[in-house]
Amino acid sequence: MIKKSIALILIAILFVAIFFTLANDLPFGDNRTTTGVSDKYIYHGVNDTGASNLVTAIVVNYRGFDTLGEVTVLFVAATGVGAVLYNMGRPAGKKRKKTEASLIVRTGSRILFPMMLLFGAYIFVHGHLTPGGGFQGGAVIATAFLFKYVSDTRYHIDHNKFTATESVVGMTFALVGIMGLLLTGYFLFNFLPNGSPGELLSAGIIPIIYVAIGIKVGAELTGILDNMMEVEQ
Amino acid sequence: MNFYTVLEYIGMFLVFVGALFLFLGALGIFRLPDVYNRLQAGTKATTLGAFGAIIGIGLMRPEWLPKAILIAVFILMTNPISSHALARASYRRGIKLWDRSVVDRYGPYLREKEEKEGKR
Amino acid sequence: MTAGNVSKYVYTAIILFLLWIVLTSTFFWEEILAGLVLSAMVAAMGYSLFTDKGLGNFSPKRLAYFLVYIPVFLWDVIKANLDVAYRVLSPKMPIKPGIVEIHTDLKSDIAKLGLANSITLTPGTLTLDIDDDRLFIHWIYVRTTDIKEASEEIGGKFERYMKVIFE
Amino acid sequence: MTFWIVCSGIVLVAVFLATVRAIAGPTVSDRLVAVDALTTITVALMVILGFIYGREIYLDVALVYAVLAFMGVLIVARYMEGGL
Repeated sequence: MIKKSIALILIAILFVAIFFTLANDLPFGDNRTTTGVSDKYIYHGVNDTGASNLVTAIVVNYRGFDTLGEVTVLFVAATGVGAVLYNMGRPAGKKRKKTEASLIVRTGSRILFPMMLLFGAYIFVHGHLTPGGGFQGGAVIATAFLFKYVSDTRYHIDHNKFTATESVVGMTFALVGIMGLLLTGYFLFNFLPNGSPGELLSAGIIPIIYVAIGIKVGAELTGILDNMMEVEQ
Repeated sequence: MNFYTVLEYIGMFLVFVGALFLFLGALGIFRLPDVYNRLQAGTKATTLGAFGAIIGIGLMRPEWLPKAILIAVFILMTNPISSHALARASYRRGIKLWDRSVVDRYGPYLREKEEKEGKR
Repeated sequence: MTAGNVSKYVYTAIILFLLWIVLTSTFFWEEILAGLVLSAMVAAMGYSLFTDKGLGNFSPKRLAYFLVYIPVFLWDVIKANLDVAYRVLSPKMPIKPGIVEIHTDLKSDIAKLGLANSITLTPGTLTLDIDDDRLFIHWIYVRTTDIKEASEEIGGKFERYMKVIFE
Repeated sequence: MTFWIVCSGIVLVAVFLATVRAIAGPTVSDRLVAVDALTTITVALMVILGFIYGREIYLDVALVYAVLAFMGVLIVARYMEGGL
C-alpha cells in the first residue's frame, strides 16, 4: 500500500515537472519543429509539386521511390500471408459450422457495397487535395470487400482477376517512373505540368500514382482478407 | 435579419437538440437494465442526435450541406444494421433478457429451429 | 420479378454518379468526368446485387411515395426519441420489455431491410431477427403479444409505404 | 462561443456516461453497445470540430470514420455469434 502511494506521488511529481518544463520551453502553438529541411518542404512544396496536400506531395513526389518500396512491402506481406495460410485448415472433426448472417446484414451489404467502393475511390482520386490518399482509399475499398465477407459466409473473390488488376496497376506505377527516367533523366520525376493547386487535374503525376496505389492496396488487402477468411469445404 | 442568419439560428438549434439527444442516449445506455433496452436507447437517441448535429452544421455552412446530408444519411442507414446485428449476436451468445421482461418469443423459435436442423 | 441487367446497371450507375456529385459538391468538368468514369466502373462491380428493380425504381408513383415517406419517417424518429427521453429521464423507468413476433407480407429483401430499419428507429422497438415473413421485435413496453395486433401496431404503417416503394 | 462550450459540455457528459458503461460492462455486448454509441458521438463531434476550425476536410474524415466504425462494430458482432 505504502509502496503504491509512493509510486503514485512520484508519478504525479514527474508529471508536474514534465508539464511545467514543456509549458515554459515550448510556447503553445509555436512551430519550433519547422527548422532546416522541413522549411523547404513547407514553403516550396505547393509550388514545386502543385499538390495542396503536403503529405501527399512528400509521399508521392519527393519520396516517390520510397512509396514504390512500401507498396512492394505490402505485396510481399500479402504473398507471405497467402503462403502461410494456404494449407492451414482446422483439424478434421473440429470444424464448426459458421452462423449465417441475417437477411438484414446481407441486404445491407448489397446496397452499401458499391457506395463504400465509391468512397474509397473518392479518397484516392482526391489524394493530392484532401487528407488521405492511396493507402487510405485502398483500405476503405478492402473494408467494402470485408463487408461482403462478413455478410456471406460463402463469399469469395476471383483470385485471377484480382492478381491481374494488381499486376496491371503495379506496372503502371513502375511505367510512370520509367517514363520520368526517359523524359527527364530521373526515376519517377514529375514530367506532367503542375496545373493550379486545388483542382482535380493538378500536381502532375501524383493523381496517376495515387490511383494506382489505391487500387493496388485495395486488391492486396482484399487478398489477405480472402486468405484469412477462406471457408473450408 | 437576412436568410443566412435565420439558417444559422436554425442550425444552432439543431446542434443543441442533437447534443441533448446524444446525452440522452448515453444516459439510457448508462441507466437501462439489460443489453437490449440499452440498444434501444443507444440506437435511436444517438442516431437522431448525430443526425441533428450534422444537419445543423450543414445549415450553418450551406456549402457543406450536401456532404453533411450524406454523412447523416449514411449514419441513418448503418446504425440500425449494426445494432440489429449486435442484438442478434447477443441473444445467440446466450445473454439473458432482463428478469422482469414479460414475453420472449425468440427463444422458443431458436430452439425449434435447432431441433429441426439437428434432425436433418 | 426482376429487371434486366442493362436496366440494373444504368440505375446503379446513375445513383452512384449522384452520390459522387454530392460527395464532391462541385461542378468542375474534371470532377464530373472522373465521377462518370468511376461510377461506371464501380457499378460494373456491384450492379447485380444493388437493386432488384433497376430503372423501375424511378417510376413517378414510387418517387412520390418515397418523398411522402421521408417526413412521415422523420416524424416517427423524433417521436421515438421523445419516447426514449421520457423513459430514461423518469425516475421510475416505466419499461415492460419483451420480445414479440410479427408477420409481414413483404417479399423482396430490400423492402424487408427498409421495414426492419424503420422499425428499429421508431418508438420502443428493435428488430432482433428476421426469418422469411417472421420478424422478432424487442419491444420496450409490450402492449400486446398477439401476432396480428402487434404486426399492425409496429410495422403496419411502414409496410404500406415499403410495399409501394420497393416492390 | 458560449454556445459551443455548452454543447460540448453536454456531449462530454454523454461521452463520460458511455465510457462508464463501456468499462463497467458487465457483458461484452454492453461494452459494445457503449462503443457503438461512442463512435456515433465521435462522428458528430468531428463535424462540429470541422465547423469550429473552418476546415471542410474534416467532413471527409468523419465520413471515412463512419464507414470504418460501422464495420468494426459489425465484425465484433458477427464474431460473437460465430460467423467469421
